[in-house]
Amino acid sequence: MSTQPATAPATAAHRLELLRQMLRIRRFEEKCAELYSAGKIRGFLHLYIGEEAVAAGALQALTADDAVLATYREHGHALVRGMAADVLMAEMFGKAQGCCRGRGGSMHLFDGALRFYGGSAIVGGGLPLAVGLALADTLQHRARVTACFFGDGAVAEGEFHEAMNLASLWKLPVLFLCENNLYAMGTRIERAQAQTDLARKAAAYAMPGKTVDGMDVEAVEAAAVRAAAHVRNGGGPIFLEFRTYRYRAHSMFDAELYRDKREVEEWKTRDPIATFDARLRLEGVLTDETRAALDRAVEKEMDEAVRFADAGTLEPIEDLTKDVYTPR
Amino acid sequence: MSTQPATAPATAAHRLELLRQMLRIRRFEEKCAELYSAGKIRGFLHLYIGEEAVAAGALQALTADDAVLATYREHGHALVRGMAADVLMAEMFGKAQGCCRGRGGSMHLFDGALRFYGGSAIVGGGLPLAVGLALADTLQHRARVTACFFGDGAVAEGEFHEAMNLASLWKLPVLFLCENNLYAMGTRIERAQAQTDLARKAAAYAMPGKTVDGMDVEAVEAAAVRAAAHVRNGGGPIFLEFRTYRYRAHSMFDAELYRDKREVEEWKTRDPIATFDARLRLEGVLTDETRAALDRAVEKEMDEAVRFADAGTLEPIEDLTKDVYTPR
Amino acid sequence: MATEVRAPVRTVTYREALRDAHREALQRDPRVFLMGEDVGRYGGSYAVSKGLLEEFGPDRIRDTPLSESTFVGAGIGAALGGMRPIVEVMTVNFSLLALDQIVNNAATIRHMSGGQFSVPLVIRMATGAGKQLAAQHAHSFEGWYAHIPGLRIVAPATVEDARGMLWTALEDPDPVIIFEHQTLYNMEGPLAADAGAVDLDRAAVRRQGRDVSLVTYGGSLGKALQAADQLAAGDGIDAEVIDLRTLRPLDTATILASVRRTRRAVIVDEGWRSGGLSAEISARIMEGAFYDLDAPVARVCTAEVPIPYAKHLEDAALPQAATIVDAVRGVMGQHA
Amino acid sequence: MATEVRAPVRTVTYREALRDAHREALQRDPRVFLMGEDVGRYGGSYAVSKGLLEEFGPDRIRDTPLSESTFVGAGIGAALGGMRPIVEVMTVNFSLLALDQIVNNAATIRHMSGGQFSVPLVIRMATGAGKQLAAQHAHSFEGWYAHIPGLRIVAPATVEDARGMLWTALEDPDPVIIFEHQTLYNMEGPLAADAGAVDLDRAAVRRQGRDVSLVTYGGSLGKALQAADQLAAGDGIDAEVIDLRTLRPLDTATILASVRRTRRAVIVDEGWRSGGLSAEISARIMEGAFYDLDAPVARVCTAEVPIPYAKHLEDAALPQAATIVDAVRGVMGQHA
Ligand SMILES: Cc1ncc(C[n+]2csc(CCOP(=O)(O)OP(=O)(O)O)c2C)c(N)n1
Ligand SMILES: Cc1ncc(C[n+]2csc(CCOP(=O)(O)OP(=O)(O)O)c2C)c(N)n1
Ligand SMILES: [Mg+2]
Ligand SMILES: [Mg+2]
Repeated sequence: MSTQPATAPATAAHRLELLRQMLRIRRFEEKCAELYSAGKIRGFLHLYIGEEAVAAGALQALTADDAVLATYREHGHALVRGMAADVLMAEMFGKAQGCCRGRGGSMHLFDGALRFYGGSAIVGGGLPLAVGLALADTLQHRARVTACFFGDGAVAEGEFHEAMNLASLWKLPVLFLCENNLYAMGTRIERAQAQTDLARKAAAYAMPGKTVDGMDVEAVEAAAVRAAAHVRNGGGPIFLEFRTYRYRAHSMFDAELYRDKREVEEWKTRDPIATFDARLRLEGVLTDETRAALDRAVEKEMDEAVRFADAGTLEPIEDLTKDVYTPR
Repeated sequence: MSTQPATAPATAAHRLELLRQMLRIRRFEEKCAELYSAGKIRGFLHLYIGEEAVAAGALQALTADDAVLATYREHGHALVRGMAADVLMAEMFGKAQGCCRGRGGSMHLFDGALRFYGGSAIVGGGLPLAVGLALADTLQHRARVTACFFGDGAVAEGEFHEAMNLASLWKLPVLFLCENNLYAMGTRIERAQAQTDLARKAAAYAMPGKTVDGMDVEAVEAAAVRAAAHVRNGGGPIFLEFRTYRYRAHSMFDAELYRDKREVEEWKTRDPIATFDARLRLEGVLTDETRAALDRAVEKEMDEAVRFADAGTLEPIEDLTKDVYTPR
Repeated sequence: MATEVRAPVRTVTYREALRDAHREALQRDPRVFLMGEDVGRYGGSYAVSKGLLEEFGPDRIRDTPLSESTFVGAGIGAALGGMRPIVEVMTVNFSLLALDQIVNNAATIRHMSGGQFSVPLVIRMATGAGKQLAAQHAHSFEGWYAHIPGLRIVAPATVEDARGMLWTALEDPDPVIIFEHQTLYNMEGPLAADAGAVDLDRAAVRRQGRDVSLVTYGGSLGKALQAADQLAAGDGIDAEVIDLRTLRPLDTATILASVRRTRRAVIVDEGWRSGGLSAEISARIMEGAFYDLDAPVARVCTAEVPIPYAKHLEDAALPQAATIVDAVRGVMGQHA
Repeated sequence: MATEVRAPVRTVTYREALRDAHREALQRDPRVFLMGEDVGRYGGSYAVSKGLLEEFGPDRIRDTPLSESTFVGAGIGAALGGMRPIVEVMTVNFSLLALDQIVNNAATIRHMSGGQFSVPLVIRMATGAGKQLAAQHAHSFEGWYAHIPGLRIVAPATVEDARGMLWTALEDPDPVIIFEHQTLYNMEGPLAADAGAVDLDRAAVRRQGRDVSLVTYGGSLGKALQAADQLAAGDGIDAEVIDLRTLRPLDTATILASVRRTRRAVIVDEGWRSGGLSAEISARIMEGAFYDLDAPVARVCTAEVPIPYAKHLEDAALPQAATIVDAVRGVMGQHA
C-alpha cells in the first residue's frame, strides 16, 4: 500500500512496485491452489488470478486512513493493502497467527489497523457497510475515502441499487469499484444483466460512472486516482467498472462447463502481468535481472509465508465462544 | 374494467365511463374517511384521492385475462378492475362478505376471478410477484399482461431493481406502473432519490421508460394502452411513471408536518376529475344533467355499499385457522 | 439515618419516555445519530422522534429512502466507523428485508474477525399486533432475533424501561435491538424526573406470587398482570409475573428461581407457538427445574395464522387475559 | 400367498437421488420448472441439476441473476400463475435476502385472501455446516422457517427421502421448503429402482430402542445413529433414533409415543440452542409426556457462535457423535 496517492508521471520505482504487487498476488494464489490440493487450505477458495491489475492499481489511490471492503475473492486486495503474506497465509491455514485467528479463512479477511473490512461472502453484503463507513467519515468531518470492491454479479442484487442511491443521495465519499470479470460463477453477464454496459447504471443514481480496462494496471490506477480525488474532495461517490477476467475456476469445485477454453486463452493474451512487463521493458524500466530479482523476492516471501503458516498454532478450543460479544 | 382496450378516438360513452370511474373512487374513499372517524373501518387506511386518474386510466389498457398487482393504497385499482363496491366496503368493515372475508382489510384486497393479486403492504413486495405471474404467462404461451402498480418510494427498494432487471432480461410481459405522488409517507422524492427523474431509471435495465401526466386520465390511458400493446406483443416490459399527487394524509395518523398546505392547493387546481369534467363540457360531451346523474348513481352505489357492509356478518371465530393451508 | 431525597415523579407516555431517551442520548454524545424511514420530517411513524429534527438538525436525524437492507447496513458501517447510530426500522415486519445485514454482518463481524471489531449499533423496531393492521404488519419476530449469537435483544414493557434501555443499549459495545410493542406507545406510567439508564441484565418480577410463575415480556406484560389480578380475585391463585426485559441473553436464573418456588409456570408470548421464544423458555425450565415442577409448563401464544384484519379474529388470535387465566387454571388443576 | 416382487435396489448418492427426482418431475408435469442461481450452465452449485439444462432446455432450467428476493418472489408469482416452480436458493444463508417474500407472500397470501389462492411452490436450499465454509455459509435456519404458519418444511436425511420428497412437495398445494444438508450430497445409500414419492406426514424411527429417544433430522441423523451404535456397544444403552423428516408440521405423535416408552429424550439439532427447533421439541415433550419422563429432556446443539473456518473449531462447535453420547449418558444417569 502506498501511503501517498501516485502523481503523474509515475516513477520507475512506482511502476516496478505495481508489477511486484501483481506478482505477489499471483504467486500467493498459485501457492494457495497447490496447498488446497494438499489439504492445507479448505473450505471455499476463490482465486483472483488474471484480475491482479484491479486490486494492484486501484488501491494505489488510497491513503492509510481510507477504508477498503472486498468480497470472498480478496487475497489480492488484502496483500496490496498491506496485509503481510504470512499473516494472510496463516489465516488460510486456519491458524491462530492469521489475521482473524483462523476463524475467517479465505473468504473473511479483516484487519482493523489497515482499515480492511473484509472479506464478505454474501454477495453485495459489503455495499451497505461501505455506505455506513463513509457516512461516519462525513459526520466526523474526515476527508477519507471508502473503497468498495464487488463483482458484476453483485450488481444484480438489490443492495447494489440501494447503496448506490443512498451514497449518491447523501454525497458520501464512496468509491464503487466493480470488478466485471464477465461471470458470476457460471452465469455470464448477458444472462444476468438486461443492461450489460454496467457503467451506464450509475446514471440511474445521478452518479458519474466510467469503464476502465481492468487488465492494464496503469489505466486502473489512473482512473482510481482521479476518482478518489473527486470523492475525497466532497464531489460525491463514483462508480468505476473494471473489465477483467478470471482465469481459474470460480472456486475449487467448479467444472467450468459454462465457458469455452478459448475464451480463457484469449484473455490470457492480455494478461495484466505479461503486458505490463512488456511495456516496462519496452520503456526501459525493466530488465531481465530486475524481473528475476523481483520473482525471487516474491517467491521467497511466499515460501516464508507458507512456512510461517505451517508452523502456526491452533486457537485453543476453549476460546471458541470468545468474542461473540465484546468483553465488558 | 373494460374488457377491450380502448381504441382512438374514444367514444363519448367511454370518456364518461372514465369520469364515472374516477368519481366512484373518490366517493368511495370519502365515505371511507367518514367511516374511519366513525370507527367502522380500522387499521391503516391509505386514501388515493387526487390520484384517481392513474388507476382509472391505466386499467383501461387491460383485458379480463390480464393480472393486476397494487399496493396498500389500492381501493381505486380494485374498483376500476371490477370489484363491486359493496364487496370492497364489506372488506373494509372486516365482514365475511368482503373480498377476503374481512381478513385483509384496506391493505389486502384480492380477487381471483378478476386476477387482482393485492393488496401488498410491504413496499415493493408485489414487484417480484408480478415478474413471476408474467413468467407463468410466457411459459404457458399466453399473451397476457401483468400490470404492477407501486409508488415512488418503492423505487428505492432493492426489489425494484431486481424485478426491473429480471423482467427486462427475460423479456417478460410486465407493465411497471409507478405512481409518483412525490412523497413516500413524509419523505419527498428529492430526499429519497438521487435521480428524481424516475423514468430515466429504466435505461439501467435497457427498458423503455416514459413520464406521463398522472392528473390527466386520457393521457394515462393513452400511454398505458400503447405500452400494454407493446408488452402484450412480446416487446418486453415497459416502465411508466405517472406524476400525480395525494391530497390527503399518507394514512389516517399523519399530521402532515412535511409539506406545505399551498403545495396541496396548487395540485388541486389540476384535479383529475375537475379538469376532465371541464374538458368534457368544453367538448360538448358532458352537461350539468349528465354530471348530476353520474353523481347520483355513484352516490347511490356507495350508499348501498355501506349498507351492505353494515349488514354483513363476521366470519365465525372457529374459522380463524381455516386456509392457513389448502384443504387436502 | 438521612431521609432519602426522591426525584419528583411525573406521568408520561411510553412514547414520550422514548423521545426523552433519544433527546438525552443526542445531547450527551455527539457520536449518536438517528436514522430511518420518516424519523425526521414526518416525526416518526409512531411519533417517537417528533420534534427531534428541529432540535438536532438533519445530520443527526436522518430520513432515509425505503431501503431497509442498506440503511441498516449503513448503521453497521457507521458503528464500525466510530459512530453510535440508532437505526429505526419502522416495524419488525419490514426488518426481514434487513435481516441478512443484521445476522451476517452486525452479529458476526466481531467473532469472525477474531475480535477485531465491535458494532455498537442500536436498532429499534415496533413489533406485535393489536391494531388491526393485518398479516403483513402484525408479526412478532423478536424471538427470531433472540436466536442469534452476537445480538442483545431487549423489550421495554414499562415507561421506565422505555426511558432507560436506550442509554444502556448505546453503551453496549455490541449490537442491541430494542423491540417496542406497537400497543404500548400511548401507555402512561410514572417516571422519576431523574430516571436514567437501567440495567439490561436482569428480568424483573413485576408481581410477586406463590402459586404459579407467569413469564412474559413486552406487549403481553399488561395482559399477564390483568390475568394475575383476575386469578387473585376470582380463584384465589397468587401468580408471580416475570417481565423478561431482555430476550437475549435470557435471565434464566430469575425464571428458575421463581419456578422452583411456585412449581408451576405459564409462558405468555405473542409470537407463534411452534418454534417461538416460548419454546425456549419452556425448554430451559425443563432443563433447570424439572424436578421442581408440579405440572408441565404451559404456553399461551398467538394462534398459528397470519393475523387477520377483522377485530374479532385478531382478538381471537392473540393471547388475552382470559386465555392466560384459563391456562393458569389448567396448570393449577394438574398434579404431579 | 404370492411372493412379493421387489424392484432391484441400486446404490446412489443423495445428489443423484435429487437429480433423478428433478428429472422425473420435469418429465411428468409440464408445469414444473427449475429456477435459481447457476442451476443451468454451471450445473448447480452442489451439482444437483447437472445435465438438466441439456435435457430440458433453458426455459425449464432457468439460470437467474443474483437477486434472491426477486427470483423467489417470481417463483411465488409463477405458482400463482399456474406453474409448479422449483426454486433453488443455493444455501439457507442467502435465503435471508428472500425471507420477506417467503414469509409475507408465500406463507400468507392464502389465509390473508380468505382462501382464494394457493401457492404450490417448492423451494430447495442447502443448509448446515461441516465443510469449513465459515460464518456466512454455515447457518442452519430451517428452525426459523418451521416457525411460519403456511409453510411446510422438510429435511431429507436419506437417499430415499432425497428421491421421494420432491414429488410429494410438488403435489402439495402450499409452499414447501426442502432443506438439504450440505454434507449429505455425497452420501450413498440404497434406492429401489421404482422408488417414488414418499409421505411427508410422519417422522421415521430409523433405529428402534428402549432406553432413550434421540430426536433429530437432516445432517445430524448420521451422527445420532453413530452415537446410538456406540452407546449400544459401549454402554449397553439401547437408543431409539427418530428422524423428524418434516419440521413443520412436526409429527408430535411419533415423538411422544417413543418418549412415553423410553421415558428419556435427547434432541440433536445443528441449529443454535437458544430459540432453535430443539426448544420446540423439548417444549412439546414437556407438554405431552411430562408425567412419563424419568429425566429432563436434553439438547445437543451447535455452540452459540458464528461457525469458524478452522476445522478444529468448527468440529468443536457442531454436534458430534461423542457429544451426543455424553448427553445420553447424562440423561441416563438422572432419575426422577
Ligand atoms: C447473496 C449470495 N448469493 C449467492 C452466493 C453464491 N455465490 C458466491 S460468489 C457468486 C458469484 C458472484 O459473482 P461476482 O459478483 O461477479 O463476483 P466474482 O465471483 O466474479 O468475483 C455467487 C453466486 C453468495 N455468496 N451470496
Ligand atoms: C418495506 C416497507 N418499508 C416501510 C413501510 C412503511 N410504509 C408504508 S407506505 C410507505 C410509503 C411508500 O411510499 P410510496 O411507495 O411512494 O407509495 P405511496 O404511499 O406514496 O402511494 C412506507 C414507508 C412498508 N409498508 N414496507
Ligand atoms: Mg464476476
Ligand atoms: Mg409516493
